[in-house]
Amino acid sequence: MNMHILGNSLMTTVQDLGRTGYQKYGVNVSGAMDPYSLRTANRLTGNPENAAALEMTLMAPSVVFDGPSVIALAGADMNPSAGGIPVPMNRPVYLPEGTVLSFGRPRRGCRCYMAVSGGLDVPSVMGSRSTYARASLGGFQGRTLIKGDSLPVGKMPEKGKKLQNILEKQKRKTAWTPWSAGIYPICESFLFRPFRYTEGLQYSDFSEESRTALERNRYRVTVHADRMGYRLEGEKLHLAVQKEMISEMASLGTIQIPSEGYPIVLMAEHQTCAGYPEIGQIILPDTARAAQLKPGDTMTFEKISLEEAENIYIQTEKQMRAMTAGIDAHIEQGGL
Amino acid sequence: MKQIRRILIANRGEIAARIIHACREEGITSILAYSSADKNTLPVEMADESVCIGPPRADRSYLFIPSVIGAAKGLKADAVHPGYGFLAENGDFAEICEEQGLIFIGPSSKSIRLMGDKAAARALMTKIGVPVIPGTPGLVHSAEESLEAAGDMGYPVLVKAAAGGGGKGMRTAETPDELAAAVHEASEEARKAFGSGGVYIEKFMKNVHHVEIQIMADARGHVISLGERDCSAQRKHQKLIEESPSPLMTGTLRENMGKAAKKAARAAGYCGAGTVEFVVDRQGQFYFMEMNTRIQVEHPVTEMAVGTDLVRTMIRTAQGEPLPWDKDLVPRGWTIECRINAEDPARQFAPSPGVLKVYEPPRGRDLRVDSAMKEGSVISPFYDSMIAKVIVHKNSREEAINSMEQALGQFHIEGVPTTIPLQKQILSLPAFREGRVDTAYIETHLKDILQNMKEGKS
Amino acid sequence: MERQRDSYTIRSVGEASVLAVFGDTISPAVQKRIQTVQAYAEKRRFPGFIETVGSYTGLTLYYDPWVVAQSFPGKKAADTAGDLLDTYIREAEAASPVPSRNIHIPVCYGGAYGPDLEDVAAFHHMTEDDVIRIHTEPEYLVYMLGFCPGFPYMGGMDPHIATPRRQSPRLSIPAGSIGIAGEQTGGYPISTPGGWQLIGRTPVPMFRPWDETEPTLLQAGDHVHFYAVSEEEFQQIRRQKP
Amino acid sequence: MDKTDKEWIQELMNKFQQSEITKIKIRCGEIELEMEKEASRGKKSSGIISETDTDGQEGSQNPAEEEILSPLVGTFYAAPSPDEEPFVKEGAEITADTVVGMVESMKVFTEIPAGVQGSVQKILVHDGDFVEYDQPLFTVRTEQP
Repeated sequence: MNMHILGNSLMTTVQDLGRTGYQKYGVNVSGAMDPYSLRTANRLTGNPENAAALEMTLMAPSVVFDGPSVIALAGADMNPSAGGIPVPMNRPVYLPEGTVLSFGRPRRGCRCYMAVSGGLDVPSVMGSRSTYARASLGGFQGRTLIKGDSLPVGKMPEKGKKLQNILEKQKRKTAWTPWSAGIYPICESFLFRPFRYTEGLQYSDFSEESRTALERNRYRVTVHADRMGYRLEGEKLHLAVQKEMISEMASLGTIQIPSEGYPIVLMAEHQTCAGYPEIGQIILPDTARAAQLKPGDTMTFEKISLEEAENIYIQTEKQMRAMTAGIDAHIEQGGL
Repeated sequence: MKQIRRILIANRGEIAARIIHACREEGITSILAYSSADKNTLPVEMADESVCIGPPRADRSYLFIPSVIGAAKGLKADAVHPGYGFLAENGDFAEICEEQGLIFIGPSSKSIRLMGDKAAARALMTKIGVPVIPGTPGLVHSAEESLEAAGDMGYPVLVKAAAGGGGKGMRTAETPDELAAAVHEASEEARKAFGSGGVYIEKFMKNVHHVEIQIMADARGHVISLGERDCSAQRKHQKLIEESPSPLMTGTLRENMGKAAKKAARAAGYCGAGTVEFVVDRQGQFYFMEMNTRIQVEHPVTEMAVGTDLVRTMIRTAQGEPLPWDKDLVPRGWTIECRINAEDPARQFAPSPGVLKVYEPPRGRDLRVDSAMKEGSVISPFYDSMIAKVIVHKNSREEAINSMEQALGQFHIEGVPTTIPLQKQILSLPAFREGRVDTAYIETHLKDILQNMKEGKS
Repeated sequence: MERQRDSYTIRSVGEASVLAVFGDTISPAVQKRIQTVQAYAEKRRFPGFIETVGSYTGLTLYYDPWVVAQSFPGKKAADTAGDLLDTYIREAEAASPVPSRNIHIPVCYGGAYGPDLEDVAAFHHMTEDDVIRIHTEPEYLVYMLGFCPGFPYMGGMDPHIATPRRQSPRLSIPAGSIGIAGEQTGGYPISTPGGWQLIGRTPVPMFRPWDETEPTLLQAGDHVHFYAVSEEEFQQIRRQKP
Repeated sequence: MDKTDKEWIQELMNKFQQSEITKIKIRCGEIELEMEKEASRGKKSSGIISETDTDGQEGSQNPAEEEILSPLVGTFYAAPSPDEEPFVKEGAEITADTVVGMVESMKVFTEIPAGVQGSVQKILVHDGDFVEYDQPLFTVRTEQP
């Protein structure tokens, strides 16, 4: 079975959880910017968490499958609809063959993940199907998707077949389960909570004013916000003593301060090491949340201890595992 | 050490009542999760708190993990006791409890999964030098492989599901042409009941007793044996009568089997109450069958034989407490248990749900009746059909048998057929009285036993 | 999480990585030590170990806090990872150092291929040929790969041609460009934005994703020699390589 | 005997147990059921098994009022997400398909269909409350047919 891209889109790529083990060759992990949403969408279709799915940014393409399919949408709500009727988020949805799934303006969030039961069966490069467009690596021909592309879909797993059997019987052609799943709602009151960070490599080299400025000010996401990083605008930050940096490690969620003073938050396709001083490390669960911010949205920051950061990571993982077991139990139980 | 104050009990019937008793004695709040079919049952009245978690169908209540965990979290339980059956040996459930900060009163999910895969457990036992019943090292994947393996072992053979248990997913094959059907049926039954149909093949052991060793281990890996239970009086792998000690037992055999059981428990990194099942032949040679990573239905036999409370000990070891004994315990006197089920021997022991119009259990010293029934209680069609367990403890086997016959005689139940008449017959068999009942005896002599029963011989 | 040792310190960077820093000066000895510890660690992975990445003066260990916390109960994952990295470093001291490879790279300097050669020469008040001679003379040491797939950070450049980064980075640098920034020199295996001074270009592909075991021309610890080639030779070499 | 047969028998036994009937004999297809008990001093519910009597639920309901019971045990949510309006408010007109709330456990949110036509009279639980299976969540004034 194949998935056909019918419409244009802003920035749609094939992503999974990224390729690990190659950073020593300068190849970054890449992968979904909001991995929790990708994992949720995959689990909702009975896929393994690391199956390849679509990451769709701001303007999503309409798609059609040339066979019956079970899909799930998680992350940003982009007003999905099938054959004219609205389709819900965060739950398994059965699309009869030929049903066109289309999207509108995003109501909330910036990146939506569409998983299909069986996963997108594009070739794996260096252990991952994740697209790293800058090096034309992985995904579909190493690039963003355009109208007319058609991608192979893998063999549907057992759980996917079970879902299809249940949903096919419903009177509505495009059918979905009465249950949905997710560890956090992408809504204003949750999305714009402060972004928590731990001390960066050069935190103590920054001036006292800069360190308090980061905590007190709102920073706006500029249009230069893509899979490599989010450039922010707001109160400038400076080292106490200006010095040329030796290139050091840089990782997902690092808050870098180039000489101009405006912060950059490193995202999935960041360079594996860079030469700018680092004031903070946004915790990974909040870096995933940051991926749902659009240009023009504002960020506030809150410093926390390493111990708190670790606890939050582990709590979030526990919630994901509870959700996964919950989804599997509902699928096993006949989906109702 | 982790303090337990509130336990959610994810089970029903007599084991639920049993755990509620243990909670009372430990000063712990008992919270019973029940299905709407069990709303008016005794345990719901006994528990400190109770919560309805689903409709009668077990797969939407007692077996539906989100509802059990949802109830435990909602009512702020800090531990979950799974009892036996339902989720007791579900590795996923134990793992989710561990991850969601709920103390699972039982072994770790790793031990459950290891021992839950019967084929993997056998391989582990062979590795650590515990004798196993001759059989295929792992699962069989093709007809040729099964035929060849069965041919080497010699018929009859027993086809067993790796994920099987409680007599489910098992078929015997007397001859090569019966093998294919046996493999198919066992695999299908296991796939439906446990979600996985992998099967392996074991030699069908003749003239052997089913002897299981009760072990208890604490979080520091300290393991002791609490003696054996002989459960040979069974029909289609369903136990009817259990006793401790076993008529076959000698001091050295008990020591050797105890050592093997403790070795198995340590290899599985075991914590809590567990049972290692063996078959023992006439020459006193024993072979590992499987390990049950739960409190067993017949645990009261050991409790009265060695004088302890296994359920309370389970709760304490789950809080990290060390074992209260440092030496193995040995059964004293003689203990016998009969499981009274609502089954109609005249209709191939079909479970017979119904209402207990009359329910008057026997009373007396050295006599214990574990049950959750009272007059008017309903034996529901949705779950097992157990009414009660009668346990007697006397100085000698002779006295114990007579005392059990007397107790069964006084047990007055009306409204549903029971297994009491059958058990009375078995107790009166010369073979039973002389301790010669092996695992096949009841099955092969069933026609005569039922005939005598009809003529009201007992 | 901090571990102070006489020749290195270990600290957490975020909740999912720990970094060992071996002093604050770039030196071949430190590079060889990092390379040896990395090789040693990659052969003794613990549950939750994801990967290690070397840099000029440090070695980063990425781990999954959930898996580490589960596999080493009763201890903070950051402490476990820090202690394990500490153990790798101490045990690697007894291990034999990893041998280095020699790589020769042809470069066509200046003109369209090296747009900033003129600025660099002007900055140091010397001719473009002087810069080329000084750049091709030494044996360079690849300290690490970073910035983008296959991009080598090399040391051993003659300080006489050290030049600060451009004030604002170019949005697109052609693949194969060779550049200078501060005291470092390196090559761009793919076209990407960057702030380095571009002095030439090589026809040899520095990134080869089709080869999973050796996806890059250079690796940390390699000894590199640049040699100048004419534009014709540049085209001729480019045609040989796929 | 498949699951629906079992459900039917279970229903019948529960009702027989709470009713004043002392003896009942039923044959349906190949299922034969005979039940008998003394006139137990059981519950005082009316002599006949009333249609709206759900699982021995014998509250003082007038016929024009129905209850929506929770289909699951878990946490009740009155709105699709923290920022949005509740699914229904008191007085709202609803049909059988209207979603009136959600019950969550283990991060899976199951919608609660009204299952009855009418208008929401009273909302008996708050957002975030823990609810049992079969626990009344709403009372609905049903349309007079």
